[in-house]
Amino acid sequence: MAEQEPRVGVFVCHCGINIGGVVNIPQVVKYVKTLPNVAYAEDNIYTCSAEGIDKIKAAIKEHSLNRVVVASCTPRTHEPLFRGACVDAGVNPYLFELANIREHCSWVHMREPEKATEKAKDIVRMAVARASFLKPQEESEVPVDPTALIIGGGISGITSSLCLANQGFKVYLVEKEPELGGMLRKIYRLYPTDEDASKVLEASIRAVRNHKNINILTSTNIKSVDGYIGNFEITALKDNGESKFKVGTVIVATGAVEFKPVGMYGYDKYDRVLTQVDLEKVLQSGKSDVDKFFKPQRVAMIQCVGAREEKPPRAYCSRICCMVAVKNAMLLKEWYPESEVYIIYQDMQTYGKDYEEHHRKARVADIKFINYTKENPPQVVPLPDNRLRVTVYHALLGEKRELDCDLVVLSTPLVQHESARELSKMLKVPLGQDEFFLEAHVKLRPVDFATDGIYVCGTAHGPKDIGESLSQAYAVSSRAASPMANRKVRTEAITAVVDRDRCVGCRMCERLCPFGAHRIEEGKSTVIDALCKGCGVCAAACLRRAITMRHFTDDQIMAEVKTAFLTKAPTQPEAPTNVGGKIGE
Amino acid sequence: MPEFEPKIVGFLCNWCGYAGADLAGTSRLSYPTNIRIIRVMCSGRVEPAFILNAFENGADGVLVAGCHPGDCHYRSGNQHAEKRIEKTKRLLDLLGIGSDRLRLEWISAAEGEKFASVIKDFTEKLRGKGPNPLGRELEATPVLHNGTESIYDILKRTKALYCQECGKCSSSCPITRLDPLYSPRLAVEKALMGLQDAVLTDKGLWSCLTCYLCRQRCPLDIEYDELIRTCRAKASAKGISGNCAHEGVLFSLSRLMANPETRQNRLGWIPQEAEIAKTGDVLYFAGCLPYFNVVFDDIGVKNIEIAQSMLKILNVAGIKPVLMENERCCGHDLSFAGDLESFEKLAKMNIAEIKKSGVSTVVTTCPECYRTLKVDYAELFGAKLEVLHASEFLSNLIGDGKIKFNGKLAKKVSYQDPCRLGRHMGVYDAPRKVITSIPGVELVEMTRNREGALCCGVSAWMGCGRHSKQMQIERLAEAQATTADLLVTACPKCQIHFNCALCEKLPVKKEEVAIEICDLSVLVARALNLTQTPNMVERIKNE
Amino acid sequence: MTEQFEPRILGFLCNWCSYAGADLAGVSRISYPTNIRIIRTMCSGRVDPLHVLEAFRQGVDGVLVTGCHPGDCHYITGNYACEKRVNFLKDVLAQVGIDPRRLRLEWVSASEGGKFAKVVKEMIEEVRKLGPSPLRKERQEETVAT
Amino acid sequence: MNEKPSVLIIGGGIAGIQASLDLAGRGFQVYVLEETPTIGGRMAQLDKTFPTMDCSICILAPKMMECYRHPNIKLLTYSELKEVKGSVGNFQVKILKKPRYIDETKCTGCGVCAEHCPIEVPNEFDMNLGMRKAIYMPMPQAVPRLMTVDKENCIDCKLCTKICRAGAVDFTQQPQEVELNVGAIIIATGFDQYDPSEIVEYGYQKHRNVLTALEFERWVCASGPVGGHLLRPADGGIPKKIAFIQCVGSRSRKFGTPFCSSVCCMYATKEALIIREHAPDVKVYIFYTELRAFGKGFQEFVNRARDEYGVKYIRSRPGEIREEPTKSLSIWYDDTLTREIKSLSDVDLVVLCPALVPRPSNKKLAEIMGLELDDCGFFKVVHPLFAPVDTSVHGVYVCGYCQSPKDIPDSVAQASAAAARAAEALAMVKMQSLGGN
Repeated sequence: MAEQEPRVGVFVCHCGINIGGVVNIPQVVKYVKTLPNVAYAEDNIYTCSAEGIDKIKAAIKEHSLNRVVVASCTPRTHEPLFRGACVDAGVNPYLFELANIREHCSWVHMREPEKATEKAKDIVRMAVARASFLKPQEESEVPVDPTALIIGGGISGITSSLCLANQGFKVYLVEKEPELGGMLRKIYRLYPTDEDASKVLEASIRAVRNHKNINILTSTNIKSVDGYIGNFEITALKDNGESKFKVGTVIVATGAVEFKPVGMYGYDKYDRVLTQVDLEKVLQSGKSDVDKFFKPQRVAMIQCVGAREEKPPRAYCSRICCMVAVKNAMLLKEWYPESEVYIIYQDMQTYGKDYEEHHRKARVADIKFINYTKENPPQVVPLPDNRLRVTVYHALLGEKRELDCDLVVLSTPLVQHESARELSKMLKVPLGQDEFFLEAHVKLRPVDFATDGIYVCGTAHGPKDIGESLSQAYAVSSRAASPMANRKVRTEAITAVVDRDRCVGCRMCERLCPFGAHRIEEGKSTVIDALCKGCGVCAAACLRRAITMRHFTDDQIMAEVKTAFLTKAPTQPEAPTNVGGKIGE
Repeated sequence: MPEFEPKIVGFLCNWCGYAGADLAGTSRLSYPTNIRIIRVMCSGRVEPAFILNAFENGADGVLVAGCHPGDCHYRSGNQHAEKRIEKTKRLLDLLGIGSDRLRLEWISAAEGEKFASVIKDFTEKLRGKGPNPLGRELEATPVLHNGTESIYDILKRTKALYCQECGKCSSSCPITRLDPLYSPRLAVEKALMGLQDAVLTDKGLWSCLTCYLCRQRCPLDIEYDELIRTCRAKASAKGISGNCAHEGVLFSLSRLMANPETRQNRLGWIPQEAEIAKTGDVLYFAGCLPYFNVVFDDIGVKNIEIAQSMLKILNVAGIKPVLMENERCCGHDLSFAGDLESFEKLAKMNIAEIKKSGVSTVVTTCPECYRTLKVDYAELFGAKLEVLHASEFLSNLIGDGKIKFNGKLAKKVSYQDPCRLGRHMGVYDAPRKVITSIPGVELVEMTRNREGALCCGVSAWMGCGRHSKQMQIERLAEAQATTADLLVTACPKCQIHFNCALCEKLPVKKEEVAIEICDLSVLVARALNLTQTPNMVERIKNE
Repeated sequence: MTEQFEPRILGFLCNWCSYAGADLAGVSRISYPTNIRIIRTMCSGRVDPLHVLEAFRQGVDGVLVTGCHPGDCHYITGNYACEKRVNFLKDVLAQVGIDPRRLRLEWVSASEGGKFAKVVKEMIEEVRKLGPSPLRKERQEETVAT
Repeated sequence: MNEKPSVLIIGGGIAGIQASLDLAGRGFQVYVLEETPTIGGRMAQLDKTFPTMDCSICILAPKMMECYRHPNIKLLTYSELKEVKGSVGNFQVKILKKPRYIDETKCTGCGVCAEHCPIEVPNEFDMNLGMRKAIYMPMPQAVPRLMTVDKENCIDCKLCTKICRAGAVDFTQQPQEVELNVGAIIIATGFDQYDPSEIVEYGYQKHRNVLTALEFERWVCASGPVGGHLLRPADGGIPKKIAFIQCVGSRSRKFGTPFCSSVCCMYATKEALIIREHAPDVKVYIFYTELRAFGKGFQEFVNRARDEYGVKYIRSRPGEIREEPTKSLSIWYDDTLTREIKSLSDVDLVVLCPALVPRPSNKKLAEIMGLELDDCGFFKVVHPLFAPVDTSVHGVYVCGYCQSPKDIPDSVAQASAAAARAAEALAMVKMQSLGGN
């Protein structure tokens, strides 16, 4: 665009007495008028009032201003309001600057009016200097393909497929196994509702199969993922046959697997030592078959086997095992009322309402709970009659108990698939210490990745029960739907720009950027505006000074640096800083 | 029918009485065969409990023979014997067995003759009197599962299955704090692990005060007191029992009262001037005060004053209460000591009597009677009785202006919440209302009061020991620290136990603990100038 | 020095935590000396060594860089990058004969208005002790010269 | 309905905020109903959040602002729900907007009026530990940035009217009824804190050095009543020993509630860390019944607290807290793992972690909308596993703590889930209407 001389309009606000009561506003205005590039200056009681806004608009027209500085309060709350005024008067919003002389001046220097006034002058001068270097910015847009790829055909994947498909989005549901259903296929009954897992599963599988918007790819693996939000190119692999398709968003619902406690409590030595999932399989075969196998007299379930360990990856609590144990214990008790069922635990993780209630029911059903500590885990040794002797120190009772059991069940944690690491590289999204997928923000972005357009749900994100997995499955459906419903994403105006002549493709920026916004193409860095969040870490890091940050350019910041402390008002505008060479070069 | 042959149990001292009996033998002096002889080294060894036991087990008479005054091989044993026999005679009269069925004789080693004649004479007298009315047991059909309930069912019924093993009970229990070997939590957990024997043989089973503090605080409201009561029944069914205080005299008395044949003379305490009625609306259930009065007079507790004060107050309020000629022990202590069978008998007979009297309200001065009549009788035998504790009844009377205090009682007073009245029954305000309504009286609370009050250290006459004493001293010190002149309690047993502690050798300075203990109704009677009790504090000081 | 030397402190504040913290100091009327001037950057990770050095070249007596607490960064890791740079800068400053204590990095969250004020006070006092920046005189002459 | 689909969200806490941003972000018209003068809810009161120790307001405030600025979101703060009619795709809603006695178009939130207001009352936002004026803004980061006149405590001195240069104070304001037409409704009313004073043995409100967890959050928060200095409430002394007690009124069948609040073990751990960061020499004890660290990174967090910060975890629910003459406290407990009966004395501050309970006002909401509450007062869902956010009324969804105990991440996820279900339902309604003609 044609560079026109900056004509800065300055509006100094009294904010009632909040500023005016401390800072000598007229003096500031008088001073401001002496500054270079200032074409107009005035003061208002409340610049943010409807009246104040109108005066700004009027002044822009009247004095053909192309930069606006308001000296009042913090930009964090008021910038949008004043930018609005500029836009209405035909000035690009990024040509507006706020000088914060309230929060950072009048309110904190109430007892020193003179000094505060001096400081206010400096603050406004800095703003004016910066304003002179401001450039108009546009928030560009990237088109989004209203199609989602869902990796993993477990109950989470199935649920979010349905939710998205029902909203009219196309869905590719990719499952590496020949059958949909994932972990739920391995489970007999569900807690706390005591339903038959297979029945529930059938229903939802039928629903996805019959949905016109859902394209199911079983026995299929993802080979590669290229592109970025709105424009991913997927290559899928089905028995050596490749298929390629485009999607706008990617949802990771790959689930988790049960940890196999090899070498623990004789798991791989004695056939009467099972994991909970093994037990589920046994139970699935029905009571009559189990009777043929044996009628348990005494059963011991050991919690936290291979979980809550000293060191990662399995330092975590697997969240669901306690309820699984309670559920299966009660089932066994129901089938074999005469049997004794023990749950040997560290802390019963029966949180919330239903689970606590179930825990209580289990105790009433005479399931026996024995507390052990990490320092003093139970021992399992075989007996001649192929039963097993479980020796455990009941920490709360302070005595050793010996239980001769004909079945020992180990509650082991859910762990990440081996294949996950590969997928995380493919998608450029991180895994945590626990090897589960790591979300953008533990608190407020539980199902997003830092990289836009990619989401995670269910046990791929960490152990959780069905209800929690489905909450997340629906959650990702909402998160992914936004860009797809809009058919586009707005990109930040404040983004990095790479000067390809200076860039040597050292990949420093690519390494630093947590959002994957820098991609190296033909040995040079390119910024994907759709992904850049505008923090400027790369710009500050670039040794060739090839990266500039829009709206926070070196010129703009330097202008502030130089004008922060001046004993007398400068007569010339600040010259652009030469940022050609690197320090020490 | 054949002539009645009385059964006589003879306790003979080794040096005189027994030797005398031998001499009778060597001199071939014949006497009736009715006596069975038990040798003791000294007549001083013979306890009231032995004698009561003999009668419980069907003896028609008991003979105690010792050395002549001054001749005692152990100097003064026979003097103690005399005192005890005296006491026991009074109890026998109350029970309606009759003091003449008990005989104390001085028989020296030289008095074979005398021995023989005493036997003859006693046998004849007893033959004349006829058999001990309480001799024969009557069969009752018990509704209470006396030890038949399974541990699991007990745990279920008392909600102990909900236990979260959180330890709130054990960190509250006053006994556990003194004796970590006992802990409500561990008791429950053993039971949960199905360790039946461990539970029933555990000494701790008998240390519990059933003071309800653990239950009060238990987040799951586990009925620990009930759990203990049932387990004790189960244990005693297995022949296990704890050690009972006072050699079980009080249990014997209760068991004897459980006999339908019993015809007591328990109303002797009623003052001449007092007015009582045969029928009416209000029944005053005095409980075992007349017996306590005998058993504990040696520690200077005049328990009967409680009853007398109450009666006078009622009269002042224009009420002529009904008193039951043959009122029986409510059974509270037996039930908490594991003898549910006798408890059931007592309960049924009391219920019948009360129903018969046709009263609309029953008033008790004892919180244990109160709980038992109001809760247990209702829950276990479906007897819906309108029962009020004295504190409630009095505060109503005061509220209705039926009792007016003229004149002040300038006393600083602290109040001991009895476990049964407070935590068991939730009565905290009534007694306080009564106290504060007395002109001049200032109520100062101890740090642990109401729900958190500390028990007096013994309940159901079980296992009074070191820890009980410690608790009593601790509590008395707490009371003394309030600078109160009086420690008022609404339970005769608190009064007994605190006084008992004060009578023994104190581990601390007297002035730190020596506070006068006074029952609520006695306090009210005093405020109405109806009575005057000797001041405990004085008594101790000049000991 | 006869009259009290008033240090000039330049502050780089990240938009999300520290700038908000400074705002809170204002809202809560927690006063601190006027010696500081504030430059807002989106992230402490934007602060370029060059900016800091330029500030010293301009004759400021101290530079304060503040960002979100570790783990709080709005841009996930910007503050870590910043921390590295500040450490590197301290070495550089030492080499060019500027006391590294004139450069200070602090984590100030949006709820720590009090802390912000405290940090500013401390910094001013510390720099006051250190006396004027050695580059200050030259700079003033420069300005006079132009 | 050919204009853009709209959703009413009841509750302006983090769950409500998340749901509204999700829906507004995809072009829905969203109304956020909040009964207090500001959105932000409970999370705004927290000092930090576990397990990342994020400063709570730092990460929340931008989202609050985003809500406020979003062209598709209308905030109805200081308002209550009066009536709901109709069905999915077309609910008619009546809302009562309580008078702020402030002209929202004029007020700049500068707060000068509050400085001059003569009336001081306890500030609910600070759990009544701090004070506010009768004309006030609940917190510095309040959204919207508007003053509110608390008429109950106002003495009509009209000083604010005189002082306000913007002329924003308006005592003539009346309650006004707002009528909306929305396609779906999302409920996110969050939780209240159980009042543990009935658990007498812990002496809450009797012993001054006993606080509840939420009180403690405000007490140590840098923007709280004592500027984030760690002090003894009784005398402002410097604490050396602080203890937390878990399950106060939760997992209980007598006082409080039968359920587990799910978050206490973790926030206690977090608060313990906050203390150690404030004052590394303070000894911190956490009395727990069962240590529930089941969330992502929680167990690791607890390990860090125990091993690196030396927080002492004791498996016990103490029997009683006694106050010493010095106002220090002693805690009687049974260390269930060693079976020792002990008392921890000279404790300067005890923080009770009370049950977090669904809001009593849920009852009224349920009546208005014909929804079911469970025995504890949580909103019932159709199926806890397979319809975790669907209520019995089609088109009405529930998320956050008011559905069942949960922490912030689970609430946020569930909020997005509710948003998705609402969008899904409205999409299907639309398809049907299209299919119709």
